[in-house]
Amino acid sequence: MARVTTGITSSHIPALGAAIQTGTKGNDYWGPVFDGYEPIKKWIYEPGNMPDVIVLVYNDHATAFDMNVIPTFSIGCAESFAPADEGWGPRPVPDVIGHPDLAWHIAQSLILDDFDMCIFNDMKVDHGCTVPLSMVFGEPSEWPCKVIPFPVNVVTYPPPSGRRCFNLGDSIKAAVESFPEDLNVHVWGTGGMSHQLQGPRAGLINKEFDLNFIDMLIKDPETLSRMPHIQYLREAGSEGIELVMWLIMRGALGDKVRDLYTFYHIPASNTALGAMILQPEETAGEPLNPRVVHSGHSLAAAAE
Amino acid sequence: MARVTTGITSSHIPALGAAIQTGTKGNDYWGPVFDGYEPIKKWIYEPGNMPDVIVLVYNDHATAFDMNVIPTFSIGCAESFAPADEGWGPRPVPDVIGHPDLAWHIAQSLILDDFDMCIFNDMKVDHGCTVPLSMVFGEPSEWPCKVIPFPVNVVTYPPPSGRRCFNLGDSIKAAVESFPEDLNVHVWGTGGMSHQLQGPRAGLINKEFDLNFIDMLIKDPETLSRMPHIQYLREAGSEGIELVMWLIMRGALGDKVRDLYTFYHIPASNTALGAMILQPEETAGEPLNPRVVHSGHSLAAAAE
Amino acid sequence: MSDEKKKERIDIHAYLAEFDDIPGTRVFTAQRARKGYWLNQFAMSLMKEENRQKFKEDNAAYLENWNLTDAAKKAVLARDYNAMIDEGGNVYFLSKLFSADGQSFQTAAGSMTGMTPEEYAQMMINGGRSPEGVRSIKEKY
Amino acid sequence: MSDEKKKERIDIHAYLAEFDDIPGTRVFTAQRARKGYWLNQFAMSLMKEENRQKFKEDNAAYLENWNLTDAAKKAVLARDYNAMIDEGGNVYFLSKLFSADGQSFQTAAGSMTGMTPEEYAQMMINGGRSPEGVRSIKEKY
Ligand SMILES: [Fe+3]
Ligand SMILES: [Fe+3]
Repeated sequence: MARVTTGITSSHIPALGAAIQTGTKGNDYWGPVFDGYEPIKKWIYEPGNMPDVIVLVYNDHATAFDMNVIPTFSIGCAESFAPADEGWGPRPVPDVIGHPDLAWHIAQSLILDDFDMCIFNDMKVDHGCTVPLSMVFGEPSEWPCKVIPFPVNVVTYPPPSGRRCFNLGDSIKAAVESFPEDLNVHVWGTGGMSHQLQGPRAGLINKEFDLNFIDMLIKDPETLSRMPHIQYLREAGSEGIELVMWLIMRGALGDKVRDLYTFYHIPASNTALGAMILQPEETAGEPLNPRVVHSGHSLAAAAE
Repeated sequence: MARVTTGITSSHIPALGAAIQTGTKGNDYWGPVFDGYEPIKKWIYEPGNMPDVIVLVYNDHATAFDMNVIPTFSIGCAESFAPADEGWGPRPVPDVIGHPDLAWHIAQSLILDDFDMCIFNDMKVDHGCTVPLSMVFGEPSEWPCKVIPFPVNVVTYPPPSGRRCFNLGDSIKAAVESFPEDLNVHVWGTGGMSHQLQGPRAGLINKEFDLNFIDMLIKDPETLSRMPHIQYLREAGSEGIELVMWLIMRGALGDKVRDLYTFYHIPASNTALGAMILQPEETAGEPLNPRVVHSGHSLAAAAE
Repeated sequence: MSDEKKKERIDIHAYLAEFDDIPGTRVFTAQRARKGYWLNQFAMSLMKEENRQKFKEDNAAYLENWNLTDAAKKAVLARDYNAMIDEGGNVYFLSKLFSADGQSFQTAAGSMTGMTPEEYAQMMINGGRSPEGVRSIKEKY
Repeated sequence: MSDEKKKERIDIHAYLAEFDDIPGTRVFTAQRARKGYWLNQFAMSLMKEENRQKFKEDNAAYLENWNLTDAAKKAVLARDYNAMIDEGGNVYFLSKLFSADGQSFQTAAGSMTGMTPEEYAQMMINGGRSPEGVRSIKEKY
């Protein structure tokens, strides 16, 4: 039987990809960000931790989908997915290799569970999908595991509610558990944390909101999932709405989780960045040491 | 305030379009079918009955959507939709003119109501959408009202459950009622009735199933909506699954309805054909006379 | 957790397994959809007049553009719709093929039953195929 | 009817109205999406290298291929992102434009705030814009 062993959250900021590409990831600005991911990278390459398959929840940033097709929940069921050209040429990273057996199984199961999925078989993936892979796996010539891209609309309003996302996660969990093959499955929730990329309010960061979100995600996702969209918009900036996707990951982990690692950094370009490793309590491993890392201005402010 | 005043069901058999196109709709074979629609045509052109907008629920028959995109519930929000070329050139019928204001309103409302819609803005419509229009409106140079195409996946398994469809109808009703403009809105459920287009079992027709379906649709849709897919497949043929779309229409009419007209005919090409006018009881008009028409073999068998 | 989460779930394996119990019927599940991917995409290509022309000029040559199994190619060339469906074809996709051939849904559907077109048409006029005995292989009803 | 049907529904008018209460922010609702349809589709076209080349050769000529309002054209030519967003543009679509220009998300976002790129970058390093006072126009908190 397949199991969801781990949830990972990660921002998917395009500038992180650019930092890798331009060889600036060790500089003063980007160094602390990549340092904060180092424990995740180390952890995932340890024996037993490498997933067979990642269900990678992200939003397409007007890349595979334009104004002509706006699917709420999608799942990529193809053999592979090439990186998209988002205006500066495709990211020079390996193709994402899918897991059609598991992907179709999840798609079918979710539809039986009253989620109105949109299945895609020919789809390019953007930074939302590939930047988290780069941050966690570095720069291998091919990704070390299979990936099922799971795009969620958070661009055109209304996106799905936090509640709907949380329940979807629970159904993903059930779907994975009914897959007969013995697979270590991760669910990754990407995007966030607080940021706004548009208008005179661009640059908004809300550290209190973000840290509370992390806390509630671990301890009380049930309540967190009931937060209305307007609160994300007011508190976490217009693009902070991406955080609803973290609730899909969280829903897939069951009632109680252990937080193995939490990294929080301000700023990465326009954004407050969060990256976590969570595991279902019954099967959780040991927390990393240190268990919580803050850096950038988030650290400075904490030290005040 | 807009209201769902009427539900219409109709088969959408491509051969009906062909009969119109080849001028054979008056012959011995097709005459009774077109005769059976005559009362609907007459009724809809009577004062007060012409809708401003039809939400036309149908399935795309591998036309706008191929194996690369399989959306469970879609809604067309564009200004217009051209007839598709399904292999023999586009049907020579007018473009379908949309109602973007209402369509987007419904799309947004349904997403807030936890339906994971896929919005389309550039979409061709196939016989599933245009044949019912031809059957009810005849051959005008333009369609007499606006149409919001609402494709539902019933081709790749699993389609949505009857229950999910019924609940969707209820949410469409609520969405229409929260639209401020005063509009007469119809919801049409198309497809069916019993038929199978494939394999050694092709040609299956189940009159008892169909007549019971019609009866339950009027009187007890709640129970009917719980019928599992396998029962449609066994009893109504592999393409009889299209009938789940009638439950969307029925869900949009509220608890109690009056059946103004029911037409049932065996066979139209491979298919048992059903066409009905239903209205919410509180605002229902007078039933037509005759209220129920059977023809073709369905009549012969009834007379036995 | 939440009420919604306590919902009873349908067992997908049982759900899918039942489909194999219907005589003379192939339900278009993921498994079939995947098997028939290129066959169905080939059929979709016939929605364009220029492709239909190319296909008509030389069926076999046109099929070389698609990643088809030999069995699928053979089935298309023979217009053997049962065999195409065995190869993962779906009738709505394949309808682009018989439409391009100028054939009706009735002729195509009838061709899968082993009956002549006239016999099939007459069966339909007589009320169609009865569901009696063809609902379930196991239960024979 | 069913339990599911008794669910409390969100009032969509109230839901949408609240979005206008956030200072300096345009939420990408249906209304904006419809207004910006061609502007956003223009931006999407820049995902192809050949289109980027054509666009670079002659911005104004390229824009004639798209059904843009004069205001939208003017905004694109001036790279005025606030004006583009007023015309229904969305930042993820428009990112294809500033990416084609070789500009980063930070430069583009900063350009909408009235700050210089240096000032904006420094604000971010200092912890970003505080939400204090910019959560709600009406409630001023
Ligand atoms: Fe993002
Ligand atoms: Fe149909």
